[in-house]
Amino acid sequence: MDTTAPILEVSGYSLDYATPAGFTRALDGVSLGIAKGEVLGLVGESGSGKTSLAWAVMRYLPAGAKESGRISLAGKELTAASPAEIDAIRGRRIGMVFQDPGTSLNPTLTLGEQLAEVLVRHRGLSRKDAWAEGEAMLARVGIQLPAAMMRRYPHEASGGEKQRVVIATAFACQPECILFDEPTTALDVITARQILDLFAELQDETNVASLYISHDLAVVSSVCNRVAVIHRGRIVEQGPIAEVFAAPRDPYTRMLLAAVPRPDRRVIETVPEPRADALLEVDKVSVIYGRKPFLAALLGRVNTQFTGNREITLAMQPGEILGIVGESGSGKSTLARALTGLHPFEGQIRFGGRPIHGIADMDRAYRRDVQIIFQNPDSSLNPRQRVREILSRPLELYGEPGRGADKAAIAGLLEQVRLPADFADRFPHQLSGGEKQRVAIARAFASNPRLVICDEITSSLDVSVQAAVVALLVDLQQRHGTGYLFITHDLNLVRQIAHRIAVMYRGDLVELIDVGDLAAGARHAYTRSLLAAVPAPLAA
Amino acid sequence: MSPAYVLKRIALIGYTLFVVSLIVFAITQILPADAAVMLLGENATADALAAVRVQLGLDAPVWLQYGRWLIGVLQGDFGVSMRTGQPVGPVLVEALGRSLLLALFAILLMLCLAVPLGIVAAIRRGKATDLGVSVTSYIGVSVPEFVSATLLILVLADWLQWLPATGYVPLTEDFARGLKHLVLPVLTVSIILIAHVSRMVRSELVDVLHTDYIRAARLKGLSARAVLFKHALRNALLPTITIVALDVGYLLGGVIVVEEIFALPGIGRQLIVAIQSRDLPSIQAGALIMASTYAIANFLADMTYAWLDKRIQYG
Amino acid sequence: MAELLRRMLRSPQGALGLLLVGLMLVLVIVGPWLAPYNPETFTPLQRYKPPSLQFWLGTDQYGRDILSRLLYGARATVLMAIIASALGTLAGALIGTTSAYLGGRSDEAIMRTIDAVMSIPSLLMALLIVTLLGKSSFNALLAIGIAFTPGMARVTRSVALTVRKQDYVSAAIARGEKARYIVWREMLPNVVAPIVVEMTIRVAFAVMLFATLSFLGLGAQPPAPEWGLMVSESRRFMHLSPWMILWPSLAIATVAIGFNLLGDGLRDALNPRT
Amino acid sequence: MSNFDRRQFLATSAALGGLALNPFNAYAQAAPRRGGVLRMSVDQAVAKLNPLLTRVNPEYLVAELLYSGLTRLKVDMSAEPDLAASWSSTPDLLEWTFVLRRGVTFHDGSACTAADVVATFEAILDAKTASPARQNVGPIAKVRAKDDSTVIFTLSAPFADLPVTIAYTNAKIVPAAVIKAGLARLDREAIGTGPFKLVSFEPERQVVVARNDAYYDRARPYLDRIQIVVYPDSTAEGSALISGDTDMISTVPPTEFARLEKAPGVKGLRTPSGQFCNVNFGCDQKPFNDVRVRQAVALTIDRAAMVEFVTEGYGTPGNDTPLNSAYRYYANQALKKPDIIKARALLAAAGYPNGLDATLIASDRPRVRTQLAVTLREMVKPAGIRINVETMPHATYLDQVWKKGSFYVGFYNMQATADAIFALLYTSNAAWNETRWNNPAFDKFVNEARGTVDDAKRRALYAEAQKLMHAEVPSIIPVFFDLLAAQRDWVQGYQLHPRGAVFRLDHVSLAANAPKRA
Repeated sequence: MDTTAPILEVSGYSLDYATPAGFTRALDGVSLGIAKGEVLGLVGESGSGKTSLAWAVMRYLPAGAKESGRISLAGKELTAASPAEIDAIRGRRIGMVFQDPGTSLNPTLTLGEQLAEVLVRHRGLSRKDAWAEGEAMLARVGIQLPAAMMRRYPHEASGGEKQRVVIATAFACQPECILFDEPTTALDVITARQILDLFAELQDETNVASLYISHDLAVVSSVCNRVAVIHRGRIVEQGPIAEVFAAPRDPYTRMLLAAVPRPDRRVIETVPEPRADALLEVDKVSVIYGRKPFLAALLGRVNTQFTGNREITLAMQPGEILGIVGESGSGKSTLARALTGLHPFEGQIRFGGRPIHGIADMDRAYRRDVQIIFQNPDSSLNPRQRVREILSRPLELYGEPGRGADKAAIAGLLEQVRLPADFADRFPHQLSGGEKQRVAIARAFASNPRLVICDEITSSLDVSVQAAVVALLVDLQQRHGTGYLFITHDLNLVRQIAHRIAVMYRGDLVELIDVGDLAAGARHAYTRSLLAAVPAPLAA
Repeated sequence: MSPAYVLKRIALIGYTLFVVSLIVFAITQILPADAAVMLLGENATADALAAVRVQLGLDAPVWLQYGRWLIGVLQGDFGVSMRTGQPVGPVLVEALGRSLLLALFAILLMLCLAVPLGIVAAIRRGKATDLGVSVTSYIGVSVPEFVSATLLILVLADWLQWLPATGYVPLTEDFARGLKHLVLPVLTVSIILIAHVSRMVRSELVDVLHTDYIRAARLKGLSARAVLFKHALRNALLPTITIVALDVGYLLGGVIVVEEIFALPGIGRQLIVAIQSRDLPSIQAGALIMASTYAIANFLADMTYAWLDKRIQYG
Repeated sequence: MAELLRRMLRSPQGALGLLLVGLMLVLVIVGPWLAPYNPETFTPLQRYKPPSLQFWLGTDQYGRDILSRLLYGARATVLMAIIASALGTLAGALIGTTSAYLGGRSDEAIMRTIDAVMSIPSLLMALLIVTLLGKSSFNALLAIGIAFTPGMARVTRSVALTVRKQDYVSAAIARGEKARYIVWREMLPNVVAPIVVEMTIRVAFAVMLFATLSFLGLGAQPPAPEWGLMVSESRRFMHLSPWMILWPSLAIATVAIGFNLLGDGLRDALNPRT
Repeated sequence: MSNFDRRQFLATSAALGGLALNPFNAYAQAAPRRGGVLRMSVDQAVAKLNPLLTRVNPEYLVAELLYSGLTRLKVDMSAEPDLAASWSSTPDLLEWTFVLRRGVTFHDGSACTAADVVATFEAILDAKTASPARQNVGPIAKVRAKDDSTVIFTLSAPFADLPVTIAYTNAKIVPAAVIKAGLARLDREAIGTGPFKLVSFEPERQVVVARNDAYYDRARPYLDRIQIVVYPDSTAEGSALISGDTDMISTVPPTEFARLEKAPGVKGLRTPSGQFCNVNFGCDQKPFNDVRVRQAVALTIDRAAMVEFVTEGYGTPGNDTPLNSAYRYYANQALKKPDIIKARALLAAAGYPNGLDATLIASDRPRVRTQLAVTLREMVKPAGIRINVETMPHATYLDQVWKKGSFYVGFYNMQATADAIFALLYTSNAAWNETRWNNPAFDKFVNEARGTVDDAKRRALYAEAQKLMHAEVPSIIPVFFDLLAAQRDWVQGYQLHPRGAVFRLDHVSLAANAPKRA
């Protein structure tokens, strides 16, 4: 890899945002450089300032931002550049690919329009030529029928297609440098993989200098040459991937690396002893969304129904952790909702032997024994209730009477999830994401359930926090012998924690497999493509 | 937008009018005034009254009266005014025409002023211009029509003598005079609209300017004007369509007052007179016509919206 | 609450709105005690007086002190408007939440009907109701309340629906909570805020509606010191003494502005995005 | 006109018949200019076109333009010939003979003969027609045509005022054919003998009439057209006149008058009149069945102040009788002065030592009713009478309160004769017996008077009647209104008629400087 003068060079750059409370430091003495054809991974957790750096490079800073240091593009000092110059540089010499193609594309303009306009603006093409060029670009980024795609509106394209269009736009003017801001985070595993491959291709082909921002060390390790780890606005460590990941010098880096889920590092040793009487048996459970056809017809609607789950059948032993993986819309959460009586279902559930044919059959005992934890604690904790009330409810309902008021009991619950007792008086918005999720967990365990359904409970958390929460879950499982239905899209994570894995695809349960056998090679095609898509776990 | 959707919306209009007709008829049934007395006046003798009641079918049970009335309405026959003895339908339709003319001018004026104001306020957000616009709009929405109308008359008609105070002249009769007579009413009704809509446009645009795709457009190096006019406005103005339609309801309300003050013989004035003189058929027909106007306005708005907004699949 | 207040005071609208509305409420409470004269006594020799030291805002056609009438009228006007809006809000909230809770076809039916009712302009609705009930401030109050109901029902429903979708409600259901608890403890607290905002803004509208009804002779009746009535009465004396119409008009506008500002201020304060 | 006997009376009327050709005109001036379009504004819609059913002044105005009566009222409230060229009566005043003009035709070209007159009066007297004229044209028992041009009225009681009462606003002659076919036809079109023909009729907006070239008077009318435009808002109406948009305002509220007078090129018109507001007591219901209570209320009123408050000074104090100086047989009595002590005493005597509460109902049109009510409310306070004013729409008022209520405000135009107003409101058999006072003595005076020709005797009888009302207060009549109107100075020959319901626009002409209108 040639190490000529870097295309993008940031040196001693600091940035402060103006807030009502005064200035807060976002970036602190950041220095890095990216050479032609090089991919620098910028790794950090939320709030670390990685995106701020991107905005700084793009010269897209809020009014009242205070900065010092230098940012130069091929020797051109950007911090000093005039607005006109910046306009000429943006999109022409520096491209950017955004996190969520769903929101970064204008819903009322055709994809072609949004691609062509850049060409018109920066390469002075006529609309007609721009359009033709655009089609070529789309073909290049691997879109079948580019002509048709040009004419589509964002809502008519899939997430992957949209992201391809965004990438095409970024590369459209052959910029010297492109910033990628978590370009695959909003996508499904397999789509993400394809985007990453596309990225790699284009990268080799154009030799552009890329800054690849991500929280996912696995991804970074797979696409970048060098990595910079950013923490609280500071670059704590920087160097070639191999070196940094193999022998991290900074404690934070070490912590991060340790936190990354790795299938080879099982966090759960116990194996549930196979017993005759299963804890939970799901028998041909189907969930149908949408209104009844006849009314739909009445209202002149085409049949709006679709199937969320199609005849799912599986069984769980007491104390077992059953992982459920699948991309969004595969029906993971639907199953969870059916099992907790949040959505009517067809078929039969047997819990501890007791048959349950519908929500009506979910009696107090069942409610007590089956608890659910949701993905996003911000919405699963009532913002207008204090932690105390949130935790006291299950106690009221399922503990012996009057325990809801019992301070000690609540303190106990908090202690169980390693939160200080005085959190009882706080409101959710006074807690961090991880703390909120812990409260949610505490609430779930308040009724000593036998089965807890974890619906993507770590996906909104940072790696380090996720690790801690997982550890906590495992610990609780040891203590109470609770069974988990662990729903996630993170294959690595689930391979770490689950005993068996159920793979779902478009509402079907395509495969139910023992974790051990997974490495040996899955049988179902989809499972295999899923496994293939997951970025290779970090080398130890 | 599928034809099924259109049909559904039309069906809804039907339902709307049905409900309205029920409400209106119910209200007029309980009004504290004897229709027959209204018709004959204070000198009517008992037997005369009785005769009229039979003639009007007021002796029949209410539901039957409703049925008859509804059938009549469906055939375009709104009955005969109890004040003038004239058939209600044609009179009101003509009146509606005048009101719609007023409303049309008001909406045009509103669009010409409100949208630019809103845009300026939004892009100059927090600056003096923004403040100015929002202050004026706050005042605008907070002054009842009858007050603004009075002040306008006082200043423009009495002191400056630029415009005729009130009165209505059909454009067909004398175009120039007709227009002059329309200025003050149009101004009065549009004030609140302008104020309201400009605020809406502003806040919508401000929201849009905060979206990712606008940021993306900026970071693609597009010129500020391209970002504003090509990317932002389109999305900001879409919701305004619906708002304008909803304002039509308010407009119709305002029209009542304005027509009363400016002696503009539109539907609103007809209604006031009808209400004051307990002219039941006119009240019923008037209210029904107003409601349908509103319903249709919203229908059209929805259609336009569905047509313009590519995102929503109307099926 | 204190937090909310702080946020309100941060935005100019919020601050000004609070100030104006606060002032109005003070007048509503202590107005009558501040009034220098009896708002009803005629003074034959003091008619149509312009503002002076004796009569700060001048006198009206019967030689009544306008300031005193405004002060007494604050109650008739502001309080009425607030109560009317509250009434409409309450009824609307009830219908809205019920509709949202029932969901499905009953929800559809209710909402279609609400839409239908909404297609009658609120002023017309109020007019009809007042003519039906007979004209008086109280009936005007009822009328406005009723006229507001459908709109509020719509708002409440949409808010309730979004709340209904929140996971903490799902959690409560999964926990096997009773419907009562879910509606009252989990949903309501979160529904209230946006509805309060809507209501505040409606108060401004109510003040104007009241004035308009009185202007059309269907609201408060003489000799009540209701502001709208004062305006409509003084229109006829506009040329004898402009003051008579100026003051009550100003008062109405001020209240309306106050509540509009307060409403927007509240909205911003309650909205995390800003 | 003291010592007035019948011979003289007949002579006068005959003479008047002759006079009719050169118009009665206030400012004797050169021959009025012909042509032009007059735009006159009125404050209420012209809802009813049928002359037999008209009820409000704008409607009377239109009816008067389109139709003729047998006689019409001059500004001095005496009768002048209209369709009738002359008239006479038998000594006992029981039979009246009217001789019609010849060659008068209706707007549809058909001749207007005695048959039409008879048919019209029969229609008027028919209860089913429900014409206000029924109770106001006098005690007519029978109408018959002696020949094509002679109509004979047979009365049920001696009646001296027939030529005047027969000029009643609703007593307009319509074609017999139309009556036969059904009067409904007159709701939309006008077939009269009046000086103008109907061009267009839009109740809420305007009525346009054009000169009737076949009018019996070759000289009049002078105007080509008259546009009667409706202005519901008086302020706006005033502004329209000032801006020259209109030429005349039929009725100006006191509050506008001062401003209009000041305006350049505008002339304010004012005439004292018998138009009044009365506060009616239900003399058959508690508490007002007790005369002392009624007197007490009457004693609280400062009538001079009332004139100020209610009429802005454009009026005269009333004395609780419907007659004032504008009436021929007005009997001057000491004006009642406020006397709170006495009032309280009377109340106490009547059994209300600590005053009483009453609800005073006032309809919202015209506004002055409410004004009066509110003013009264303040004036009675010191006497411990607590009035709660309740206003309601006119329609509701007519339906629920009028002639039934126990305490409400009425409003009346001046009538042509003392008898007319008494018989309209206060006799036991009054058309609109608002007070149910039903005082035999009063009835006797009035009935006797109407059959008396001797002016002095008659005057005496009416004086008695007025004394009685003054004492017993069946209704309080605190103020009489001056009639107010306004016109541009290019309008000539218009004289404000105290009757309020009579306009005589056929005498009006436009000066050369009047704006040309289409």
